Amino acid sequence: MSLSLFLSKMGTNFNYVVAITLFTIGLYAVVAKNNLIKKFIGLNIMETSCFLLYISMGAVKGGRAPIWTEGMKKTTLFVNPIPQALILTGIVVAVSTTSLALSLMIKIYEHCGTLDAEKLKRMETE
Amino acid sequence: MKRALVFFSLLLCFGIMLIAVVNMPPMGDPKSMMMTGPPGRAPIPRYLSEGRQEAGAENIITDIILNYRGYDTNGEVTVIFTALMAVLAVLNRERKNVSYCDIETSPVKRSVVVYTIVRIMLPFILLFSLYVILFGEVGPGGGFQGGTIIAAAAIIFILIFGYSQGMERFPTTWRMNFEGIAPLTFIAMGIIGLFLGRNYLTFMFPGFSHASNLLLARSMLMIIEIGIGAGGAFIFTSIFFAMQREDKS
Amino acid sequence: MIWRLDTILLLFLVATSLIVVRSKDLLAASLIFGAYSLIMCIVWQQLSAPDIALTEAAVGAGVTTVLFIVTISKTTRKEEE
Amino acid sequence: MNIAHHFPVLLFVVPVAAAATLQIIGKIRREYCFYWATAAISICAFMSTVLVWKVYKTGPISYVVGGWERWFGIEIYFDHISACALLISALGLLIIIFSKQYIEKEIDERKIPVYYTLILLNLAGMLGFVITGDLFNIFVMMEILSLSGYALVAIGEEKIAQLAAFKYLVLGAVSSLAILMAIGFLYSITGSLNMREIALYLPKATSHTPVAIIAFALFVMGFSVKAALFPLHVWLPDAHAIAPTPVSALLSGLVVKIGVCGLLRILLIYRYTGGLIDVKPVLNIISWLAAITIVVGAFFAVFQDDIKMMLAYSTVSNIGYIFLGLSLVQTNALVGGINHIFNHAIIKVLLFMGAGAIIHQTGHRRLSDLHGIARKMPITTGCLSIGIVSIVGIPPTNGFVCKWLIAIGAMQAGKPLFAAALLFGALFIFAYYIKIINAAYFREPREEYKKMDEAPLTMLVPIIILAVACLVFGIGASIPLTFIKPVAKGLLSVTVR
Repeated sequence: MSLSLFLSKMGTNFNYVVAITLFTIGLYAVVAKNNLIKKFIGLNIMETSCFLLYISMGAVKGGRAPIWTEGMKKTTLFVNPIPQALILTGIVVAVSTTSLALSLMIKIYEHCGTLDAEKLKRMETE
Repeated sequence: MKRALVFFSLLLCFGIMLIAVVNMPPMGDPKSMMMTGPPGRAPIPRYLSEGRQEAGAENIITDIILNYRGYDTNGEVTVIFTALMAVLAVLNRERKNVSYCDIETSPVKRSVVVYTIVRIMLPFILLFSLYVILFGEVGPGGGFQGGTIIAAAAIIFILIFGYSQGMERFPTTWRMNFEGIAPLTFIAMGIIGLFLGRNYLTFMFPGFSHASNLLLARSMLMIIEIGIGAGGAFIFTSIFFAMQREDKS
Repeated sequence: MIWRLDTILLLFLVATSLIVVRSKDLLAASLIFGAYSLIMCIVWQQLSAPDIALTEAAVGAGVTTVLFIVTISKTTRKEEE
Repeated sequence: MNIAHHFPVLLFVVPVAAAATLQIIGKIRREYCFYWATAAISICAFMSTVLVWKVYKTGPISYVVGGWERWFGIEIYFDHISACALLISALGLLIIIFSKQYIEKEIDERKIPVYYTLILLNLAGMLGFVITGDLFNIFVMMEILSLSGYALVAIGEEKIAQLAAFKYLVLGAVSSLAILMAIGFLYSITGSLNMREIALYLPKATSHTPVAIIAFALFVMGFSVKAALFPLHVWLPDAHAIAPTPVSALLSGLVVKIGVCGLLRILLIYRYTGGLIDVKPVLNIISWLAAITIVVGAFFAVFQDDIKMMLAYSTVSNIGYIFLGLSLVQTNALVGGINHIFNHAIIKVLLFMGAGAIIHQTGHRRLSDLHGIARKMPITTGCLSIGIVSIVGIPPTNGFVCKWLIAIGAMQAGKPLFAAALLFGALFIFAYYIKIINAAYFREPREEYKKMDEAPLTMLVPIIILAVACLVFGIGASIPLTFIKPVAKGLLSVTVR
């Protein structure tokens, strides 16, 4: 594939490119940051980026939101509703994971007095 | 060394994903495989054209999450219930008469402006959340969103008026009964189909006219929405309580 | 026209996420994360997904941020190096 | 109402309903929680027995939720892989019975209803996972079971348990995201979420081949975190060793296998040897990683003194066997690998329960503190020894069959190096389990064990049942093989390019 074709495809799929950029930024926070809360903010960024990918996947140029109102015909162009329905579930899963992780952090801080991954690792080996 | 390794692996990850997304079908194409699908088996055209008539709600997303793919949503409400139970396994439930709170002992004085504004706003927030729940079938919104807004209102109330007031209004023993209500409503509505000779989570039954069937389906969807809303509200309030008033025994 | 607004919003998303990752103050990071969620919510509204936008506004910008702030108030605000 | 027709969906609904009402039951009386959970899982065990019998007689059962066709709604597809449901509900029942007396000693009294709720939800998630035919539903079920799994690790309140749970959570959440992303990729190129439909349309999406390959890589990565393949196994030893023993048995015996089951589902979509894309390079990498996993897991297990830590590392090693069997693309190896899912679940639950019973009675978990335990707890130690014999793979037990098949498969595939790794792992396993037998039988009992008793009945009964199962499935090895052969045939069937 030639470079110009690659770039033009990146242009049409710009939302997807942004989504994976956010995914990488979030992954950076998860992998490289030491603070556990920061890690989890990074994980939330990753999750929302994944949702952005889904919603962009379902988008249609000039499409309307998939809700029937007065004056709509069968030929009206709608966006794809399935990714939206899936992401509703995804958001719930994300907030559930976050709440569990945060309560674990409260407990860890109570026991260890720090939320720094390096220090915690040292404590664990001692 | 470690930084270089992290940088390199992130770059690799980005590159691989870039190849994937560039090769994906072009965005915004109304004729893509997702939208048109294989003839006769494509879900999207059917959902869009028939959803209102056979699933019972004007909002097609509500149709999908509660009817066509209702089993997924059954799993989803189980996930939030699991989240609450997980939080309670890590932290204990808050205990009555244990004074352990930040705001009541905080040196900052409570501002009259905030107090008054919250008092005026709260009924409207609750009204809005009820609107979101009940009109989830005809407009954007639905049980879970409305439930979250109710929980947010409860959290604001607790933050501004203090925990002892919050505990009085939402006592633990009372909340406990309703936390599992979301999966239970779902299951109760789903089981009805079994007794009438249809599969789980069916809302259309034989022996009724189409109009009455539609009415029945709409009311059942409404009950499920209310159940999910109530369940979500109780669960998030309980998570907030457990995280704030953690009982150190 | 409207697709250009989307582009600006998406670049804004990347910028806010970078600020969140770089910020040393955890409270600031979680508040900016709330802003990030709100921008994400507008992007989704632009992509004709009002249901998801509403959910993200209530959950991502609302409840998640509150939970983060509760955790920070229970633990520590500064990120140690 | 023909209730038997609805069994596939009730398999998920019954435990969820029981879990949602358990808080109220626990408020009435705390002891009722145990009976309520036991009743729910017994019903599940009964239903899955009936379903497995039906599958054996007439082939896969398809149940569409809501009565929509499978491409509009969600399909529950009970096939030969779903026969795991019987394994899950039966072992789950035994684990619940085992935990009755164990858990009351170990955790805070107020957490007991929460504990049973989480166990039920975990089992519900697993049952839902193995029976579903929908790709996104897999993600939802996986979240139910992994969220409850993280919490169950941390239920014990020690500092180290919370750290282990957190490590598990971060890795698990990232892997779930990888799977979510891969599902999105597959959906975007096929336009369907039903797994059978995707398998049908994937070969036609020729213009998007790279997307399909990267989706496969993401799936493999995600599921190998859940199943603890070599570079991603770091969470497993801590989490499995530190959790309360019934939870360790649940996680090590069943939850880890769910990752493997998920991978099997994905392999069924992509097929092994044909179809749109060639997944052989990825499979080759997996088989190398699996060989490393076998050796590394066994190597670390030898140097552990903590009995549960040793069992946890042994799980890592055994996951290596399963992955080796799956990735060799060879009939015997495949049959052996899938058989090992089944057998390792039984053996590992038995071993953890035996270790748990000993820890419950003595209060010690180091091998050096358990000298001469066999004289005081003969039945428990005897059953534990049966488990040890079968995990090493000595003929009359069930561990022998699958290891033999995998080794034969590796030789037939022309890769004797893997067979050597397998043998090496088996030798190490022998070395570390001999340590347990030595400590239990051939040492003088310590003073403090003089007036100690056999484990209580609720612990003893599950252990004995499992020990008998080990022998039965060793002698009658053909019983599970009737289910495994069709799966292997389906995976290896060559579709035309």
